[in-house]
Amino acid sequence: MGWGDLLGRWPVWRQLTGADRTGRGAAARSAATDRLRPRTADADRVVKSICPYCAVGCGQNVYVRDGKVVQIEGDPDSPISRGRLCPKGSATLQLTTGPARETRVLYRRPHGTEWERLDLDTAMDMIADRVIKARRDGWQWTDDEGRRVRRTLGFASLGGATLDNEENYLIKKLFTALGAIQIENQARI
Amino acid sequence: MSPRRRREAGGERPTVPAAEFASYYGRPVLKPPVWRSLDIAGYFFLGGLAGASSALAAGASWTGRPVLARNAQVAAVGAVGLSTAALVHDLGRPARFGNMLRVAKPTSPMSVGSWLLAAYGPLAGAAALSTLTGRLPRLGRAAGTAAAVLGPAVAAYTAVLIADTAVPAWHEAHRELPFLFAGSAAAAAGGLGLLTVPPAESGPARLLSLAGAATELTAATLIRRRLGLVARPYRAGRGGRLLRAAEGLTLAATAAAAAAPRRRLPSALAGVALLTGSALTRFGVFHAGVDSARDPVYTVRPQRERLRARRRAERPASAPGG
Amino acid sequence: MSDPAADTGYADPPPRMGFFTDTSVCIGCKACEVACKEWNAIPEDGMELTGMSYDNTAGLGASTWRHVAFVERRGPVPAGPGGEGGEPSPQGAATPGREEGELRWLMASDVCKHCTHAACLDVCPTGALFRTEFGTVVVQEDVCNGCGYCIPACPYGVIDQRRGDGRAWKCTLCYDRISTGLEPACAKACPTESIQYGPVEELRERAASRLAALQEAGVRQARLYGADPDDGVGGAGAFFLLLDEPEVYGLPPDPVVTTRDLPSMWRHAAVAAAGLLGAAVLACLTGRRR
Amino acid sequence: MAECHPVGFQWVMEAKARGATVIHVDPRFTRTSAMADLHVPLRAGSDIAFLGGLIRHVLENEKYFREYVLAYTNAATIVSEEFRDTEDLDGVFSGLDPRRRAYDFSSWRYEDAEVSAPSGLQEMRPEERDRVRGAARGEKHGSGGAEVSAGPMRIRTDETLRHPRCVFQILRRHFARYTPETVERICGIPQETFAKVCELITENSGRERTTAFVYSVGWTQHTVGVQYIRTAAILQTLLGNIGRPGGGILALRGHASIQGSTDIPTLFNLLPGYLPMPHADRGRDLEEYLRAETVRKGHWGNMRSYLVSLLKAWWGEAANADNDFCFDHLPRLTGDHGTYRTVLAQLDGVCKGYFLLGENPAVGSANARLQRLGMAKLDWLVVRDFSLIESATWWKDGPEIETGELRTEDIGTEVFFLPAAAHTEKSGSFTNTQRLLQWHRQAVEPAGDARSDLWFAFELGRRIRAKLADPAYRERHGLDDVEMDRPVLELTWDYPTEGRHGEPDAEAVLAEINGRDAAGRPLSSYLELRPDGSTSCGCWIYCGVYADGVNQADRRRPGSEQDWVAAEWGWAWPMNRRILYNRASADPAGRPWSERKAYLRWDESRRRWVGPDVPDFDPATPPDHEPPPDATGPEALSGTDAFIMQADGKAWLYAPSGLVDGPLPAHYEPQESPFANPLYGQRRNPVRSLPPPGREHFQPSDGERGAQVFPYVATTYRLTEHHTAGGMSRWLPRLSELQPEFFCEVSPELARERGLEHLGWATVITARSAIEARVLVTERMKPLRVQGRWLHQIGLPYHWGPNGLTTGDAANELAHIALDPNVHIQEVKALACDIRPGRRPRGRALRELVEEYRRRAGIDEQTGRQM
Repeated sequence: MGWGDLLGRWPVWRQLTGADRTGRGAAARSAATDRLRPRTADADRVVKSICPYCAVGCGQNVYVRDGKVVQIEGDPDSPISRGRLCPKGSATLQLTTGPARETRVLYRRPHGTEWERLDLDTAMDMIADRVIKARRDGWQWTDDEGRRVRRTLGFASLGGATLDNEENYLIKKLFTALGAIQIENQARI
Repeated sequence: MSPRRRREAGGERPTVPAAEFASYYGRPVLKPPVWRSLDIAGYFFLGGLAGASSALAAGASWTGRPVLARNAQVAAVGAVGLSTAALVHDLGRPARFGNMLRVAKPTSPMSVGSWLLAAYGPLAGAAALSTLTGRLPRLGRAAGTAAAVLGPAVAAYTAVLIADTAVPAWHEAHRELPFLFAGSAAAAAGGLGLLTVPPAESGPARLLSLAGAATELTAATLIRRRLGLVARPYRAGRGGRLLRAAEGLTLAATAAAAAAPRRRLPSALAGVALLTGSALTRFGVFHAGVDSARDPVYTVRPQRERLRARRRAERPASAPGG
Repeated sequence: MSDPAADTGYADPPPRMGFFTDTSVCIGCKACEVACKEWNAIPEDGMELTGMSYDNTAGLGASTWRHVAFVERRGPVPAGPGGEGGEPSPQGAATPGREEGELRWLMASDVCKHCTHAACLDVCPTGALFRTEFGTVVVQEDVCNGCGYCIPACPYGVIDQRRGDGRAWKCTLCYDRISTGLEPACAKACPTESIQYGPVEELRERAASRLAALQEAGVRQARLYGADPDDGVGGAGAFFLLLDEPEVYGLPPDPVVTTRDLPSMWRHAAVAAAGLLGAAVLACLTGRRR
Repeated sequence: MAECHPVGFQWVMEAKARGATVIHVDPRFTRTSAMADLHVPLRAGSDIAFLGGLIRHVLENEKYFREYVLAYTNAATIVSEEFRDTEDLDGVFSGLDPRRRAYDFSSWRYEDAEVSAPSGLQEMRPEERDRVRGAARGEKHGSGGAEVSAGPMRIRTDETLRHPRCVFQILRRHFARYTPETVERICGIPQETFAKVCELITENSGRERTTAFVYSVGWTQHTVGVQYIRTAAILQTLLGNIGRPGGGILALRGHASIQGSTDIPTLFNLLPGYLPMPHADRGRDLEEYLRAETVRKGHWGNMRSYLVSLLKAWWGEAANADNDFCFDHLPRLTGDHGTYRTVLAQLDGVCKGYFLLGENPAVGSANARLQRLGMAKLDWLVVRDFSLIESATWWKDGPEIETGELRTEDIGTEVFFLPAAAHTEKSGSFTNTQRLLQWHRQAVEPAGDARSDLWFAFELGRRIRAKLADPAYRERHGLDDVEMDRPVLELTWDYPTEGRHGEPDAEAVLAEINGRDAAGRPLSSYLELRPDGSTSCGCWIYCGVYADGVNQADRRRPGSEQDWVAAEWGWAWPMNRRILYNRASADPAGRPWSERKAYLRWDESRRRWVGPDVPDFDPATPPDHEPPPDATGPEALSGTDAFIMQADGKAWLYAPSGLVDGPLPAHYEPQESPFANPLYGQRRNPVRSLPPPGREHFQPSDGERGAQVFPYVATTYRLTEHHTAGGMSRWLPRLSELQPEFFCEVSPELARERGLEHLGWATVITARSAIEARVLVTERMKPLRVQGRWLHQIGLPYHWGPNGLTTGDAANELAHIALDPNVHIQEVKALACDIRPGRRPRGRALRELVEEYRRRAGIDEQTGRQM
């Protein structure tokens, strides 16, 4: 790079030689400013999504770059939301990518005072064992009046109003097949 | 009415009944300056001292007062050096000090000041260096002359720098502040002369300080008279207290300097008082400005009155035809 | 009035872009605040319960570029159903000991005004603040050295220094987004179109007709703020429809760009400086004579 | 609505800009009130009186839409002679058994409806009925009405509406006492304000105009919640505002897929598509179940097809006609097994394991302390969430640890915290509040151990099945009852997986939900479902969402390229209908009631119903169609039976069955109220659901000793800036900084009365607990004049708990678990309480304070339990 180039990048020089004499506009621009682009413009993909908060069901566009979500904003195509989002919807990027997300399994043993680490596979296996046992311990073929009930009261589940239909379907299907009936969600609350 | 409504900002209450004054939970409309007072008011003082000293030095040099000239030159270069350091210290990103010369903006007193300092500092330095080393005397003299021409600008531009803000107490005083600052600078430079130069050569310093003090006191009086509500921070609060102290010192110093022109100790004491008074003036002005920015009444009420006056003036004009 | 972009060295600039914030339809949801922060990756700005109604943001600043004000205030009835205004609401009267008039909960999303004559930009010594081709006013974060001058210069108290960072920050009107034709994050999120983005000329027309419609409906308190090109800042690029006096929302009633008086300041300073020089010279000359 | 559904509120603002009038009825002055033309503050818990007053106004002033009412409602239907109204019985209906605290509702039936029919509730012994009732039967009507008659329909009507026992006249008599004076006394709404509401609503209803009602949990969370909505339904039906554009009663639900989680219910009493879970008393086999649950007319008549298709979806090849399609694989109910009962079962040591899947009951459920005490008795607890919510950490730092009621070392509960995947990390569908299924696509893989709940359920099932199928495992664990495990082992549980973590393919699950024909092809509508096992379908109302093998929920034709109904965005159940019962948008002859409100019309030339929406009616059935007398199911519907899910094809002004607490709504005071019921001697809902004594304390109400100890009414709610129990908001700086602390809202008058200071602290106390909150004194809270006294109400946003970036006490600590008897939802919208300045005591002193209040109010095990 020659001195001429360097000089040409000096805003004072541009002031003297260009139209922006007072140095308040074009002459004052930095190289970084000239390079400025919205991060959405460099996204590899725009994934169509739906806001996870309330039940209005606003459309969201999820911008992904290098395997990371870099921006989430309203989907203008949605006839429900027309691209708009409320403060919660607007905070979805932080919800999904913020530091508050836990990404590791934690385990508290009975009477334990602190969390411990556990790998996911072990945790799933332990949970499966516990479900089998609790189910069996709480099993009823008949109730106290002798009516056939074929069920277990040994375990219960609460949750699902923020989950997908497919997830609720599998939860209901599995737990019902296990004979559990205390399957509930936020809709009751 | 809930307790928080109409709660006004802390500090002094305006004299006008509060009922007609609305604000947003008493919060300031403006953002008060984030400048640190020691850095920036200090910079104003030192810049003024330097600039006026350069002028005095040149005059002394031309009129054959080598000690005064030398001391003033040294004071100028020391003050400008310190003031530049204060300025850099106050930056949020000191490493980017160089960006001050990225553009040259007549609309920005700070840009103008930066270029001024960039020119003045080396000149003042060259002048002092030449005097101290005795080398390149002609160049030194030319530099000193140039510094003398730029010096007063360095002393006065800082008034524009603060007046060119939305801070009510500063902006509304934009006519007087340059005189206040120039006068204060003169008083300080004179004071330094009185302090450091034997009576034999300190005559110009005394005269300059007297002229400066008179200008400063006049400008301050004018500000308080003319600014109405917005003058209040110059009277009350921290700014007011500092300014009162400054004026007291300046008056005392003037009296001392005038009464005993040939005696070293009173002169020196007068010099100290003048320097201190000058510094306190800048700190006072600084704080008066900050206080006026913090209380929304100084922003809202004058604007509201201006609007009312304009409406009154407009109404008859637009009346014909309904 | 002249085009600020053309005045600052842009040949053939696009239309000047800005915001029209219609506070009469603001529901105070603060989506603008969050969307702005998400897009611009602005840090958290304090977790204090202010007691200022539902406003815990308190004001614009270095880390808050949109701020929703909440004002609980008694006033005349806005539009009555069917358009008749001013009629006292049946619910207003019943509580003894309270002031007359219907309780209004005013909400307004404040933002940088992107003034035609922008003091922050005028006084910036580094050129960090500059005028874009869209006529907006933006800080270049790679240039700003945190001198802080822009902060007291702003007549609206918008721009501020971010602690720990040292630089000055404010709304960029999403310069990166609008450069590629996107709308600013806040305007895009706003559920009720209280924040409208577009060419300033068009927005001014829209604002005028909205004002007319509201006044027709009896909302006598409605007024535009910052839409007049002849005001003290030459008109704002981001202007508002308010339902009360500007100061009620924390806005200055008659802001003036400080640099309007700069020539006069320079004149006074020149006289003062000349006087100082003259005084110094004169003092020396006088002293000699003695 | 502006407060909790801001983006939905854009349409209200748009309507307002076009001249609509917005009325906001709420104890509080919210962001919605700020935008409304008229804000009507009322006493929390008094809405039935308010709506009842409107109904009376409509009836007395002949403001109802007569043609609509005659054509589409049961106004003309004659009710049984045995029926006695609250008018006659001082606040209760006929059939109340005070001992069992339950209604026998046989007397509520239509005249001549066959009571001796071979099935249904009518035939049961009273004890059986109670149990079935307890099982939240009413909720099965999430997509349609209940049975009125088991035999062929012979409904007596009087088209002149003059018969003293016709529904219309019963209605008139029933609501006669809901005068404006009464409304004022009960609700605290001045008569002139009420008159304004009456005028606005009636002026904006009829042929040319419609009025819409929008509600949320402010209506449901009461001991008479279902009847709140019933009252609105009566009003809207009288005004002709159902099935028409701009009309309706719109539930604004608060979670992305809370509608979906009711449709495909993780609810104890339902199977997918609002099919009731079998009950031990009426579900011994498939035939008995169908006899008990099927109605003769309307689309519920095809229940066998729906259920058999579901059983085929779940048990595939194993399900066939010979084994009742594995009907016996389904567990049976014997009563209420809702979430609050589950907590009691945990306390009783019956329920030993608990899954919390994106739910935070330690903050979000009523009587949060009880929730935590229940969890402390578990063997194990699995929490799946984004962050360490209170329900995951109560054993360590919960409020009971602080009060000393629990000691960490003593708690035996094993806790698994499993990080959940976010919506951006998985594909799937949400069903929004207007029954619209919308697909969200996976953007990235979840990080670390985070997984979708789809993965979790699939993986858990896979592991359990593998273990149960492993003889060594069975041997080791003594699992000798093979029959017990057959339903799990025979379950169809084979989904393709994809991605780094082997996530099940959600679209494959959606395809199963949609259903397939015998050849495995996707079905396109529930009309194709067959009772013979040749079709499978995981949720009959969702049948068609995967029509033609295309994910219809993922349709994204931009709204700007469609008409205002936007039928090609997502997919609404049933059959992509956007407005339910839209046949009612046209007059009996098939012409729109007005051009202004045109929606569907009968096109004689094409012999079809046409309009921008899918007709909620057989598209080829002409308006003049009369069904053959022996027809059943959908074939029994006439050309004017617009309410096709109803057993008589009519909208019900009077509900002869389906509700356990009365065929008509009546104003009852909340469980705990500082006021008496001025309307009836019966104070509270006589059949409200109460927990058994010993687990919870209730407060005395007005007229009872000690009632004055709790003189104020608290109501809980949400803020725009937070989400429910805070799991998705209190951990985010963006949202937390906007509402950084728990506060209570009080009026300046209450602040004066109790010495509360703005931004100071206050302690709010009930018989359950005491919580502290910062005080916001605001004129938005308005004292109301109720029964001659000033009532102060206290607003409590319920988002907070001890964890997260912004913390505070949970408002739900204060709430009790007296429930609505139909749906078992708690009453957190109207709680009597006390408030005093200052912070609450810490440690043991907190419980002592509550004890002191109980003593002062004379509270014992029986307080508040009177019928």
